Amino acid sequence: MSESAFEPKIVGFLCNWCSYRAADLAGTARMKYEPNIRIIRVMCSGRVDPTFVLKALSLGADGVMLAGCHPGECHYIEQNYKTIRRFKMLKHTLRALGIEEERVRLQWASAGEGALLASAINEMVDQVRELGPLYWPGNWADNEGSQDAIQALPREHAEAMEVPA
Amino acid sequence: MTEKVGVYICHCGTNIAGPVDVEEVARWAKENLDGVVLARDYRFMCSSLGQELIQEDIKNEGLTRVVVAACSPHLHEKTFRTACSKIGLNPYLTQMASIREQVSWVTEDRAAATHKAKMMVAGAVRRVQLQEELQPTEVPVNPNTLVVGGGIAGIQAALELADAGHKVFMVEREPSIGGHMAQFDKTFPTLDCAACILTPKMSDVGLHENIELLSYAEVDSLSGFVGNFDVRVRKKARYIDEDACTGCGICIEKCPKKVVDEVFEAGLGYRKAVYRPFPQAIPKFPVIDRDTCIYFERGTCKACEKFCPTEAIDFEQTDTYLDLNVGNVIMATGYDLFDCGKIPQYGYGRLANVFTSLEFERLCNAAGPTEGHILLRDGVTEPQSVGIIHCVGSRDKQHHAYCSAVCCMSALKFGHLVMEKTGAEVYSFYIDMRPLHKNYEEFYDRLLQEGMHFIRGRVAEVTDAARLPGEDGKLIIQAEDTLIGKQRRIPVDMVILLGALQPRFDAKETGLKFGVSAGLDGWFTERHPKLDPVATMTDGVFIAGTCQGPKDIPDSVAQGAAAAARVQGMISKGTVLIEPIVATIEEARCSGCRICNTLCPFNAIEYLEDKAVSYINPALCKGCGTCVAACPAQAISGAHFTNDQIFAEMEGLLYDVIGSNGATVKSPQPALEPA
Amino acid sequence: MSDGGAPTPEKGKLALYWAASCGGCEIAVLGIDDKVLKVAEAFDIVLWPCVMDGKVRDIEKMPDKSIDLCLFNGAIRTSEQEYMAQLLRRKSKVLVAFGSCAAEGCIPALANMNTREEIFQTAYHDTPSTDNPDGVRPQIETEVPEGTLHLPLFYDTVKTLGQSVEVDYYLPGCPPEPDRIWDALVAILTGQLPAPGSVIGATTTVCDTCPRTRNEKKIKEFKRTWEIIPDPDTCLLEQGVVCCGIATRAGCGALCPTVGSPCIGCYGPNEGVVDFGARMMTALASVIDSQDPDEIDRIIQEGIPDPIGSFYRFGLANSLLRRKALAHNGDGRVAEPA
Amino acid sequence: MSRSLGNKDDAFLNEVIEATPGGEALVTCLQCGTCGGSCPSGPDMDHTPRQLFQMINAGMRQEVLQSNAPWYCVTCYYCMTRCPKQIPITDLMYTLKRMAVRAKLYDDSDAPDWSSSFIGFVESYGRSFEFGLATRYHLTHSPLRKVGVGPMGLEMIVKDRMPLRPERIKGIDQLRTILDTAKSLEGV
Amino acid sequence: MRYGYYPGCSLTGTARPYEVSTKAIAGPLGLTFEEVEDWNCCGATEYMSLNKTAAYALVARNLALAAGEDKPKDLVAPCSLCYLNLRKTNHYMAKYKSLGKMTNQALAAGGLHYTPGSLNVRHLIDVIVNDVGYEALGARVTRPLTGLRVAPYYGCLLVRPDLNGGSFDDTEYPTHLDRLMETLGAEVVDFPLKTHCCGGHMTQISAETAYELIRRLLHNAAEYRADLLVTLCPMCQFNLDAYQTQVNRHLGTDFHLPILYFTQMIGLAMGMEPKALAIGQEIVSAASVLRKIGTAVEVEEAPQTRRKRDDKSLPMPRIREG
Repeated sequence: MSESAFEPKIVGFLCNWCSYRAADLAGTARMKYEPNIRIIRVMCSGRVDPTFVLKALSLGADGVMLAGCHPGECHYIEQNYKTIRRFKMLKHTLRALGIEEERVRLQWASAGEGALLASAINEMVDQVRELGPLYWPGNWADNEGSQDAIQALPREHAEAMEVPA
Repeated sequence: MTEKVGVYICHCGTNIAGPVDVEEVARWAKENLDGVVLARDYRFMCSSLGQELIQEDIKNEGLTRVVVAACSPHLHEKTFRTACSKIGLNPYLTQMASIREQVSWVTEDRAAATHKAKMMVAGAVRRVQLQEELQPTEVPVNPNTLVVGGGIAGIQAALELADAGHKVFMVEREPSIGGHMAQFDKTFPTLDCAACILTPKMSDVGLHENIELLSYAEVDSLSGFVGNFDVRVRKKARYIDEDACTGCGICIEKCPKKVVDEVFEAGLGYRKAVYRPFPQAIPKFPVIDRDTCIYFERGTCKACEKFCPTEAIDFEQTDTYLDLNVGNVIMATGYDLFDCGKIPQYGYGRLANVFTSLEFERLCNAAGPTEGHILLRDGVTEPQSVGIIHCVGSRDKQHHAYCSAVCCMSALKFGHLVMEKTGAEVYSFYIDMRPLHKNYEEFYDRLLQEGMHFIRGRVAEVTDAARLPGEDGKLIIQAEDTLIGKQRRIPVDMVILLGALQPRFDAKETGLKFGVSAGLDGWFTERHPKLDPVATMTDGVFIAGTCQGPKDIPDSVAQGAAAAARVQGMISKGTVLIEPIVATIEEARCSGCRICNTLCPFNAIEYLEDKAVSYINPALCKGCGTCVAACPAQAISGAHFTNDQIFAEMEGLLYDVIGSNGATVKSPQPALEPA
Repeated sequence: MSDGGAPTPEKGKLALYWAASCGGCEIAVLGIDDKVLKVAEAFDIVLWPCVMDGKVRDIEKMPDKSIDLCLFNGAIRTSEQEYMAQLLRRKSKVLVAFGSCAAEGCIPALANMNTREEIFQTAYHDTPSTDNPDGVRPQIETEVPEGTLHLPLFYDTVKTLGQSVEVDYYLPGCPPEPDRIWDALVAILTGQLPAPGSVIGATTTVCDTCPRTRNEKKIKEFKRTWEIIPDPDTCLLEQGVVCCGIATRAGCGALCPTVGSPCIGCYGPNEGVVDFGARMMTALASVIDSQDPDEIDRIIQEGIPDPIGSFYRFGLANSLLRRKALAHNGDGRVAEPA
Repeated sequence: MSRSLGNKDDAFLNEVIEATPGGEALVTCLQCGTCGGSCPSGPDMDHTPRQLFQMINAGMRQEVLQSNAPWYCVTCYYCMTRCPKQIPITDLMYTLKRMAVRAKLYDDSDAPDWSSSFIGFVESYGRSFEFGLATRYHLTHSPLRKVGVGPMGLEMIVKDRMPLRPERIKGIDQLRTILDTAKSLEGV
Repeated sequence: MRYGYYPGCSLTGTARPYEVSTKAIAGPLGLTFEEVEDWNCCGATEYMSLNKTAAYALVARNLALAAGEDKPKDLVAPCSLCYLNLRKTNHYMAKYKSLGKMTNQALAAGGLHYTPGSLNVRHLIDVIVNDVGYEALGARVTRPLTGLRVAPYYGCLLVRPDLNGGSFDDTEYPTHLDRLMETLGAEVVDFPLKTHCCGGHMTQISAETAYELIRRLLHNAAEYRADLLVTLCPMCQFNLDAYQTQVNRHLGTDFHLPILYFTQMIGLAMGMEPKALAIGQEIVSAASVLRKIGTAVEVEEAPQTRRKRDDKSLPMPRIREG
């Protein structure tokens, strides 16, 4: 494969009140940004379970963006502070698993910050493109030659191990 | 999966159909996505014909799920939900894909746009099949309303409701209602006397049979939900028996202790330790200020008690608590004035004759400390020249980035009053003049004609360090006159600082108490900046006046009335539907670990000691899903945003990575692109 | 379980197997005490390498589905284990992933934080006790004068039984508690079973059976067990100790927290949970008592120095990400279209 | 979102922003005049800082770089501290000085020459040298004024406050290497 | 208390009295200064006018030399201009990543590296009022400066720019020097121009501009009947002291205001000999005003706090703390 052909696939979780509206605004303002992000709407960034991020990566996404209201501006008063904590905890774990910093990003974008969101998406796509594919399932897809080795066993049993009566 | 999904791709004229090959998206969805029984593209899905198209298909083809790929759900989700429910399909069985805002308007390459649209449709199709029927719950609305704050916005709201025949509880922190407006002398641009137009409304509130006025009181706690709030109000001890007091004022007269009045007189005048902020105060009962009263300080005095003709003084009084039940809450908690001392170069607090706008209002007010004479801090000398500085703390990233909206007009009003009362020269230093409303520009024109000087330039500093002839003994205002491009020094006798309007010092705490969020600048956040300006994210809690942002009296009154109208609507309807997008705890799975207990800012989660499990009150839950994401036992599920629904959407969005069967495939997307 | 007088139904066939695991599960089976006799009443044991002699080729020769119940413990870390899993799957009517290793990888799967190469390097070179001057490494095939010798292939990534073959039921625990084993056996024998693929066990978590008092939680600092002497009556987590009881399936009777030791999660996640670690991460993060990003960072970095060990001690193989990134990941990837 | 689309004038603006740490704030200038009002040498400037910013916005390169304003900057930082938009005005003044010198557009040479005399000593000795600086600079620039301040200089020497010999640091070669590298990195 | 010490060029020349008095009081106050080895000029206000990156690299060399495991974390500069340049470079290198990177690339050419933020750059007065403290200082006063009317003059660069709230005192109306002088027993005038500009390098390139700025300061201090100005910056001291005669001649004024360093004042109050503090090296002699010290001077009556019956004056605003 040629590296230039790689287009990252990024899953975005955007809160309904700020970031999703920022995406609406980016659209209304016709701000062009990279098509690599695919957005899931959640009511609050506080809904984003670390499982969602892990799931996206395990499915083969190359990056995940979480976006929500700025701290102190949450429509649910203070839930995005929980997002900060979970995000930091998750990153702590992802770091241990060898996943690069740039692949999972927390971005604040208020409803008025379409441009900010668009540029954050562009920046992230650039960074992940630079890193190359993650393709997490490839980490275990093969287990190098396991099929051959398994098939060798019954053959061996049949041949070598059978003691003539 | 046995669901029958109908997919509709909207052209939105050429908005979508231009950058996205909509026919191709529809064809692809029909051919590739499990569960899709039909996929159509149509010019305008939101038109009545478009909606009928869906309804026909539900009827004729037996669709059980509907996906509309069009604009943002914020625009038309409601439209399509309603269309489906009209024909008998539960509205929560629809899903939108925002292929206009997120695809056609933001993507340059047509192939990439078409591909992204397909993936988004795949996500919606996967998700919609797992969506469940939901029913909003209906609860009755208590017709009583709590109004917090007795400034002009709160007064307006209370009177509107009371006049319509509904019971209102008004809670006011200070001993009297009236708010900032009661401190003002005149109002712009009409120059009406503020008291003349405000006090009749205040006494209406005081006398209204439907209004129960709780002054010198604060809301202690609020719980419950729209239609049914429980409020606990703390009535601070007045040390005056309200039933016995006639409001004659002898206690005030006899009180030997005089202190600076930091609130009503803005620190510019004095009051007694037992006081009524101003003669027309509503209610009429005075308050004994425990912190300054000689009796409370030293244990002797009681002059007020000796002279009170009705034995209304009660030094033994304590704070009392009142429990109320209301259906709705209107918050009109107002603003604080910016602390002008935070900009030391303007000399406030150091240079005697630098005043704040609120101090100046009191100076001008016939009922104020100088009986309406505009005098310097010595209390004797009339100024011969006055400088007015705009934007003190406003439009300044170091303090408040926003414009305080009222200062330009205040400056004009002050200029007029100074010239009228003293004949002094008036200089106004502004960045931009913003006389924005009806008859405001005309007022500006009038002041120009009256001879007020306007210098376009933000003041650099105010100093008493004279260095040029004519500066000795004056305050010198130094600024660049930006229209000339030269630095100027204007010596004046008095400087008025138009301090910014800023959120109440305790706004954050108040917001938490009422479940109302605030923006970075600290003002309470409305539900929608344009289309829902007085509602908040908490159903049944409305905001009016300056607690939502800087505004002048007409706008505050309009918001007070608007909030009242919203409440009346709720009362008239009698019941409210509560959004079914809430979280629930499956009791059998809950181990009562109590992780979730502190997570809900709306106090929807309670711990049931007897069952040792946690419980979510659906009426209080706002559906944010934070607890759902937190539950370590995964005992909490969030309706309409379940894990499975979100996983399904994710799998659809990554269709090009994982293929149709959900298992990750190694060859990402070759078959997907049109050749 | 038939009583003496009734006619004895035809005995079922039972197999027990041991893959990548410590052997504790084998002992746990014996933990059911005299009830093991009842097991013997109900079943003929056709394979139990730990206890009795047996030959794989005998199993290979049995007709498919001729074993009624197979209790398989241990994770899959070699080709031989995977072969045995496939074989026993084919021959068994009911295959049970017995114990944490088979169910979710357990301690052996912590090896997924390393590669085969790193493990061999440690085991055959780096450890001080290793004396291996020739640098010998295990080979799959070795030619000797007598012919070719074979060793199973050692995998890079440890798998759970469920990731290798279809599993009917899971019995978690490290090891499973004897009472739960017995409950499961009864359920199997009486046919009172949940849907295939599910866990035989509770649907709530350890807190449910923990005697400690629980309150609202706000945590300012996570503590290691040696850092405090916990109050005997209060929830350990509230005292800052990372206790996995909140997320761990009930079944053990809260043995560890009862005696003052935090739950480490051996019973795996609750029903329906896809990633145990995620549940721990999100729950703990949610109750950190700070809104200051730097302080939050500090609390996490200092309090949880080893997130994998804390959150994935038993479930790494069964987690969504399964292992640490391989340096050579991407080998199997196919070019993306332009 | 590039700001420069379709505006030919922005080249100069962008150049100024690029050369100034935090310079992006320049585009948010309110034209309020706090800078010009606060400036101790404001009355001597041909354009106040605020005007220069508007001229930069208008792309008036020649006029801006010929302005005396940056050279009258006393670096008191009043403007920068008071600016309601937190524009790094003092840093922008430095930028304009550098650009003016490089473009050879500022014709009153006193100020730039004072700077370069100063820098000359720093680059030769690693330290400034007041006596040398005073004599060299004043002899070339304002011999008359030198006479005026002469007695003061003498008094400084008498009061032991003006060493007559410069001190050279040990690592002067290292310093020069660092400075040369910095200059080449900046493309000077 | 150990500190890294960056004297700067002025302290080896025009500001020798500052250096001498700083060294004189350091020991008794328990301050140990370790001079940065082979430090170079900070570039003053000049280097930046011609080269940006080189100007930061020039300063950063000093930071790199001052930083190190075994070296004190606090770097003290008595000169406000040096203090500003060191502080600003420290701050900007961290805040503007590309600047930080380029500066370090330049340093690398000289075999050096500096991690921004690894040092705390502090002004001498910060150390004295915050680390030594008013109380400890007050306890050492043996010859209170009673009767001396002092105008505390801060100048610009001690408090400005703010650098994200990193300023040592208020940017417009600092008070630490005021309080310090009060601690020494002096009578402090509320000097309105305390943070105004002394003219900076304008004395060199546009004397008229500078003379006017100097005149303003002297005029205002004289208006307030100050006996002398106390300063903490060599540039301020030099401009006000050395150019005072020029200003008088040029503008027809007649100022005679001695300009002393705060360190000299501390030394005096601690009972040190004027000569040991290099007093006498100032151009405008302080000899006559210093005679006041120790002489009994009538203390002005405290202003009436009680409000007179016929007093119509309005209360002054209450100033909120912080």
